[in-house]
Amino acid sequence: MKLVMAIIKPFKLDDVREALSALGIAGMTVSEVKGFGRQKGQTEIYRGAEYSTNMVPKIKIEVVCDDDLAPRVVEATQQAANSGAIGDGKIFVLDVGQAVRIRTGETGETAL
Amino acid sequence: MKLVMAIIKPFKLDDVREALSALGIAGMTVSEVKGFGRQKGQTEIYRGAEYSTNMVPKIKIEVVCDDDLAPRVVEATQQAANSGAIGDGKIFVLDVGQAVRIRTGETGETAL
Amino acid sequence: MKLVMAIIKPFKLDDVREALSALGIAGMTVSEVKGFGRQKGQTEIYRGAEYSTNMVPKIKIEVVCDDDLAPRVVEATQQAANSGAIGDGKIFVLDVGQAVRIRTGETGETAL
Amino acid sequence: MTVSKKLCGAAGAMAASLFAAAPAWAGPIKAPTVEQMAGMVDKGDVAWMLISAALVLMMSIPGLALFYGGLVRSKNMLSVLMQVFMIVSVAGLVWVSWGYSLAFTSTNTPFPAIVGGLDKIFLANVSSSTFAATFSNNIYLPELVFVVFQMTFAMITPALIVGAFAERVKFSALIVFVVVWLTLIYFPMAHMVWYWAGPDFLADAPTDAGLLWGWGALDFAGGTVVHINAGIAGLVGCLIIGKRVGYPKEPMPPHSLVMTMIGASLLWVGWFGFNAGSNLESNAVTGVAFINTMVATCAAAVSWALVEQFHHGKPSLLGAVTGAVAGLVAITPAAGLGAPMTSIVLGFVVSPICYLFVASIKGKLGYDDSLDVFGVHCIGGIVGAIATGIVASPALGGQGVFDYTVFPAGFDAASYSISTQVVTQIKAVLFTLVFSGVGSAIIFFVIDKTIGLRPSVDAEQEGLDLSSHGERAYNY
Amino acid sequence: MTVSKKLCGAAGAMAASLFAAAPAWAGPIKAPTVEQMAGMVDKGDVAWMLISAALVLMMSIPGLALFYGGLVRSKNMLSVLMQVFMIVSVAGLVWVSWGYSLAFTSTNTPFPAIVGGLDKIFLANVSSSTFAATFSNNIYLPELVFVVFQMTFAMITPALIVGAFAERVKFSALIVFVVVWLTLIYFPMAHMVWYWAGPDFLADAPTDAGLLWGWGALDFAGGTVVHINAGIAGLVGCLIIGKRVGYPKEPMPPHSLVMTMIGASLLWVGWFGFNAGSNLESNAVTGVAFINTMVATCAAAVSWALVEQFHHGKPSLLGAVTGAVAGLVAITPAAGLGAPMTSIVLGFVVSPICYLFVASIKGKLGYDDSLDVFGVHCIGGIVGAIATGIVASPALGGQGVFDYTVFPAGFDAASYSISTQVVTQIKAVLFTLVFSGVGSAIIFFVIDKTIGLRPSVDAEQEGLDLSSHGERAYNY
Amino acid sequence: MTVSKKLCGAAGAMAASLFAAAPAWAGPIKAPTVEQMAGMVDKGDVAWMLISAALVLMMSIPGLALFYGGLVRSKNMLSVLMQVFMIVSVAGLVWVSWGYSLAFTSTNTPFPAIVGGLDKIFLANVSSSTFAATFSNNIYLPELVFVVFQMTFAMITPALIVGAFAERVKFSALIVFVVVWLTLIYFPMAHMVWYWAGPDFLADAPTDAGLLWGWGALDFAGGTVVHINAGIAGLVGCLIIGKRVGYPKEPMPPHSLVMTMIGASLLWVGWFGFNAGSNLESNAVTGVAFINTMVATCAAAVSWALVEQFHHGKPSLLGAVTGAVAGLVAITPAAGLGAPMTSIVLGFVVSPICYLFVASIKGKLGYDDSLDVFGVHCIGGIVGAIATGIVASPALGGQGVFDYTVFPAGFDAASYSISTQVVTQIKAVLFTLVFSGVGSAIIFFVIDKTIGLRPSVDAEQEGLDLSSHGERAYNY
Ligand SMILES: Nc1ncnc2c1ncn2[C@@H]1O[C@H](COP(=O)(O)OP(=O)(O)O)[C@@H](O)[C@H]1O
Ligand SMILES: Nc1ncnc2c1ncn2[C@@H]1O[C@H](COP(=O)(O)OP(=O)(O)O)[C@@H](O)[C@H]1O
Ligand SMILES: Nc1ncnc2c1ncn2[C@@H]1O[C@H](COP(=O)(O)OP(=O)(O)O)[C@@H](O)[C@H]1O
Repeated sequence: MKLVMAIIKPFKLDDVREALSALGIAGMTVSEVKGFGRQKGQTEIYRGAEYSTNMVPKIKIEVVCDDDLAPRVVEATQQAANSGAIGDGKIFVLDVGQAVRIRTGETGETAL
Repeated sequence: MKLVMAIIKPFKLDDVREALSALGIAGMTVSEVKGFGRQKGQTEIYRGAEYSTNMVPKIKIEVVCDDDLAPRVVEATQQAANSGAIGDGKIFVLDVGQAVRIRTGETGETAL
Repeated sequence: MKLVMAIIKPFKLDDVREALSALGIAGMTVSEVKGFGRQKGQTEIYRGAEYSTNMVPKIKIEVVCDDDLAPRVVEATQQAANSGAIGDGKIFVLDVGQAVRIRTGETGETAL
Repeated sequence: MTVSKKLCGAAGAMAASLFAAAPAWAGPIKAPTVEQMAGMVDKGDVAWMLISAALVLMMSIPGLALFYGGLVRSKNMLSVLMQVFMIVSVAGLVWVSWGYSLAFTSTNTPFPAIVGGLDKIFLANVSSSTFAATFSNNIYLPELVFVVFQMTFAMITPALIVGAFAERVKFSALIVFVVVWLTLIYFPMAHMVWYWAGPDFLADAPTDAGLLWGWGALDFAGGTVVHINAGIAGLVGCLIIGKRVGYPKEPMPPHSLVMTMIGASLLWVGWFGFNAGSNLESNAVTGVAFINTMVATCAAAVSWALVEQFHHGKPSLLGAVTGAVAGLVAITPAAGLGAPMTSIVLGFVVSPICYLFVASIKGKLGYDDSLDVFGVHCIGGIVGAIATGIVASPALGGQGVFDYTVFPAGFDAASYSISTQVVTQIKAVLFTLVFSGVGSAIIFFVIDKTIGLRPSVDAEQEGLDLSSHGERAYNY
Repeated sequence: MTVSKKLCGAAGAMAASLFAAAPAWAGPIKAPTVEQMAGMVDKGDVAWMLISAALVLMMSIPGLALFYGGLVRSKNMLSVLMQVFMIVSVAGLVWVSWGYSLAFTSTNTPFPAIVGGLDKIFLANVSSSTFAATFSNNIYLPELVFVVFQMTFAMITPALIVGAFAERVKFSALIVFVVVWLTLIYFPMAHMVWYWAGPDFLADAPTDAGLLWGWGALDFAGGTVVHINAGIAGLVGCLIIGKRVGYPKEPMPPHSLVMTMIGASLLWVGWFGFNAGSNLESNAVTGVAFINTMVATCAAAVSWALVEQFHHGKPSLLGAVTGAVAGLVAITPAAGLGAPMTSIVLGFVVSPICYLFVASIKGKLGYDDSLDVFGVHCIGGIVGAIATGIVASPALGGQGVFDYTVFPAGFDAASYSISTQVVTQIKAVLFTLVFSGVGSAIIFFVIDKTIGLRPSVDAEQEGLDLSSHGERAYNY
Repeated sequence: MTVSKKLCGAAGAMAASLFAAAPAWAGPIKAPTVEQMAGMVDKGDVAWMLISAALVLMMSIPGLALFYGGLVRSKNMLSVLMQVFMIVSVAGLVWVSWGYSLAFTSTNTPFPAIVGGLDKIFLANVSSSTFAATFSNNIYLPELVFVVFQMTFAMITPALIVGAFAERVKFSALIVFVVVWLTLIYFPMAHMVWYWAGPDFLADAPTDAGLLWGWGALDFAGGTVVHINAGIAGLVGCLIIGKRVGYPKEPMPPHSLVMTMIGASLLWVGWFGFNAGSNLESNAVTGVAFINTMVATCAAAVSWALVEQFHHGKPSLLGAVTGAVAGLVAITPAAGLGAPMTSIVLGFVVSPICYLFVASIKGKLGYDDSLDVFGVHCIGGIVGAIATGIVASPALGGQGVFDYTVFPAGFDAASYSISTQVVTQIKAVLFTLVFSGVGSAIIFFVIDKTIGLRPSVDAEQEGLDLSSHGERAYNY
């Protein structure tokens, strides 16, 4: 199994979710993160004190799927999250050794 | 070493922490996430506009442990987090190549 | 490629970021987490009810880099995040199978 | 503020007793001199009017700002707060510069029934030694007290508008709009509805009054001037500016209903200054306006919650506070004119009507009135304005109207006709809708074509807090 | 509100001078007609009472709502805000419908010392031309002003109760409870403690007063009627409803002490309307009530912080604001009767006693009074009620009591006995505890067995915001 | 509060009419007895002063607490709220214990021009039957009303200071500082600026006044005593305590500008109690102070936003609210003395000057005045104090000054000289800077060397909420 971890722009979450559902992905886990990268954040100024952070709000999506589906998950995510602008984000794929559904104790791909 | 990543219901956090402590796990990292899955969230209605999100607040636990302990960590987590209801969550296990304790620079299992 | 995941003290974030930039790391993803470990949190008391949590606010940094850079990323992080006190945190290294830049679709190390 | 004839028996009785206790004059004085007016000021009235002005300011900041701000997404929170805060500030300056003169004088103007002249521009001829009339013969307020009380109305009215196109307006364009709109729409409306010569002077100058005042339209505290006026301007604005990027597909839930609830509560508390303060005195009629405001709001909050309970099984806090605001809006024109029990009926009626607009008609017509300025303020204002014609009737326990064309003004219960009055009220509503609707549309259109009303899509998507103001609301 | 005899020298002096300035009558008039009362209204009093009513509303919303809301978990935030907001709205409607009549009439009722009749149901016979007595001879308020001021007390009292079983009550059942409880418990209590014929009428009708008023129990602003009453009802409720799921094992820290601090501050500010407003006039005694409220609160806040400092080394904000509220509760019955220095002592004493209940006894007895309604309001109210018997003593600088059985009412310093008064106070406290405790228990029990008081465990665990109201407090 | 001579035509006119309506005396009475004073109290004044006191309390809590709290990092939020809340509480107790006596008596003291004696310690000789003078002949307030109004000023002034060294002060040391500072700095300053014998007594005792009052320094509502005084103490404190760990390298953005905006709004609303309340009566001059406060604030908010627009292209909410506060500070000494149009000029001028200090000079000099107490309150106060000498001039529409050395006090337009007055104002400013600056430095120094002013670096880094108070502001 694979863990597909994508860092995307917040307003793309809905599009990605729909794209993944279309692939038959039944679940995913989402968190709010901050990204540093090429895309620079707005300069904030408080009473004249400037903070030029390069910290931008992003959404991290984690999806575990079986190995076959992984490339299509990556592709679908890449297309749905793409706005063509800097800061669109990244997708990383990691290996997952085991998966368990807590409710039933099922393991492996049936747990997803 | 293994990274055991569990997505659980928020009110189960205490139970899981106790179960893992009982196994001798000395540390873990916890974050607030949102889950999409079979469990559907409540429908929210604001001035007549309905939002049927299937986004549910969850807790993500990350524990790194040595390979031998991993199965017992998975098992203990599965039991402690189980409420028998849809949405109890998942456990994923990943391989960890290296671990370092920042304070001392120790590496490997002694770093945990 | 490797995913270097570091759990550090919040006020060390700036130092770590600078250290990694110095290595040529162009991006990273940061999230707010809570840590359980040796370091105990302050006892909170509300109207006489004590909560001795051992939950401490931490920052999780995730950096994906190519395999060669990984040891230097770990080292730089360990040094920058070190305050010598309990609770300084951990660094874990995981294997990454694939990386994609969403904007361009580039894959592998050029995607970083 | 008010109307061709007004008030009730209690006011009469009270005035009588006041004269009794004031041996300096024998009976009411027709057209008193300024020196005489100085002796016709009651410190209790001054205290009440000043605290009322402070309460109405509190309605805008932080009240309205939070009520609106809680409903937007967190990335636009500061932009809403900033818009309200700066509109208040700019409107205050415009008011003393030319607003008060345009609204509350009738000399040296070509159309004295439509708009005032410039005799009091920059508060010329207004000082601590000049006085403003109340609704009672021989009772006066220091004029600056009246100026500042009225100022707070000119502050909140344009601030109400911004809810209609929150999350997508260019800040500089908005401020320009506000200055122009106050000048061309609000000041004339205020003049037409509220300007009159005063009870000691009207008998001798029966035509010295604003147009709608002359029609006999009843508007105790500003249903037309404030709520219908702002509500229709908001609708026009949101149509011209267009929908938010992502609307209605993307979910845009309120980012903090806690702030919205604080805002609604402070609106309720402050509204007593607005409604009961509009009596300009601290007497029994003030008490009437106060209790009517209270119970109409209670009824409307309960009513909205009940509608939600029936419609989808759960009463919501947002519903309850929205209902409360609808009730406050509806009772505004009727506050000092109805009775508590008819005010409750009014409160119960207004919520389902506003709910229909907010939860159904808006969706069907597809306009994006972000915070329901039209659905709550305009519709609620219309319901209230028309109902005022009914609840003011002495036959229903209402306060009826005073006849100011005689001196001293007298209570005139016999002549009250609900149907005649309702027709007058409808006329006033239609006039306001057309005057403000068309006028506002022109102003929005011109600004859109010149400065531009809307920020770029990127700026909107990033959030106005960062893109327009370089700040972030929360850094937890 | 008040008591068989009341007030102080200053009131006398002031009254005298008022008569001097009012040439319309020669001396005080016994049993004035309504027409005469109309001339006995002071605009300063009206202004003060109206703003006091607004302040007491602000205590409830947003004050109390935030004070409580900040202390629950974020998933239940809106449920608390909604409960308070809707209780306020419903209580307002119930008050004008039958509450005022049950509390403040004594005609056509079988038990005139216990509860009023229905002569003023739906505000029949109440209008802008009727008047309510104050505590001074020949000084009156427009009756609707009195009605709305008292209304705000009927709004906040049931809202206080919800803190005891926050996070675990069914919304619909709560609203039913509030309507029944107001009718069967609050209105009779208010009648028994506050109803009397008024200073110009009592000499001729010496028994026309509520039961506890007749005993001579002192309660300046509502220690028994509001705080002990709500506090004991809360305790009974939390016992019948049971503990929160997970209590006390699961940690349930306050989700936003910032909101709690805002709430406590607005309670403090608003409480001046509650306590000083309860004098019904704007005179020197009002000033006494005001400053006593201020300094007792200061002392209690400091005192609670010191207790925490000694007990575990760190004074907390939650402690300081809880102390402030305890001080406000304790000074309530004594506000216009004590002196600043004795009020400070009262403030210093009340905090450690409440702390004991909140931080120790509650844990030992194991009941889950979520927000310490019993520990702060009931216990603080009892301390205040008993202490009132002491601090009111002229020997300690207190204001003593007026003898209203003579006309005009006179100051009666000689007859004051601390021990007698304290016994009377204890009698009143015990009466309230039993009357309200037993009555509330019956009401809770019946509702629990019929509608059911508690939501399902799942709904509770998900949080009442989503499960009962379909909303989420925060979407950052 | 005020000044060697004061007020305007309107006051005269109003006083005259009051006498007319009060047949108990023929003309003004020189040095009335206490019994006579009892007849010289107006209920409208009492109502106004009590609500003003409540408003000033609201400025501190929650106003100032939120304004400051929103600007710190969330880990220090509660510490700021706690500091303000406890300073308010402690100052209230100190005020009635010895503060009022030191500030507002002049008997039994070796330096009657510098500080009062102990004749009213623990409010001895103050009761509901004693009275305090206003600025009008033969108009009095119940003394306790005056005591509690002034108390709220003694509460907010030390609370202002904490912003200068927020996020890094030891709580216990701060409380000790406040008690000592009030005693040695604030009470003498209040005495020197505000104490005088009163209009009915001054003609016979022309030297019975505080030092600066004697100089003829004008300070309507506390520019010197409150703002310059607190501002310079803050600067001295932040220099002695040193910079925050990490300053200026680590970014320390405000954690919730929403709270800051709520705080600023409540400061604005409450400031009417501060400024217009300082007139001690509810008359036309009160209206002047009220409207001047309103428009100066509007102007300063707009002005700051414009400066930001020009300086870096984006007007910020934080800028607008900071400007508003600067405007409120600047108009404070001039509130009842200037005219609306000159107040607007003052508002426009003060913001750029404060901006310069806050956004540029602070950074260059490198001191860490966390929340800009010096840049806004001290600088704004100085601008206002000096400008008062200009705007008070009758030639510019100002209210001029009253001559209280004659009886009854008379208006004295002819003798007003802007240059003389400005020199006097500068003298008063310099005196305050030196007196408070040096005195505060000594107090800070001694406390630092004994108790220690600063928590450990670890405690600071963890955040004062947890390390000093054992609490966490937010648990979402
Ligand atoms: N090496 C990396 N490791 C982890 N996350 C990264 C890395 N590089 C970028 N990211 C994440 O991806 C986001 C987008 O990257 P950025 O360089 O801004 O634009 P782009 O995706 O167009 O190259 C960043 O905000 C960060 O969250
Ligand atoms: N494929 C997946 N990848 C990552 N997270 C998942 C996946 N499927 C489910 N989850 C997480 O597990 C949670 C529970 O899943 P759900 O389908 O609701 O119930 P159950 O665990 O009973 O099957 C989800 O809310 C989500 O956070
Ligand atoms: N086994 C583990 N798995 C995951 N995270 C861990 C583990 N042990 C510790 N951590 C994280 O590292 C942080 C620091 O650990 P702690 O034991 O407090 O101190 P130290 O790093 O000095 O050993 C913890 O707060 C937790 O977030």
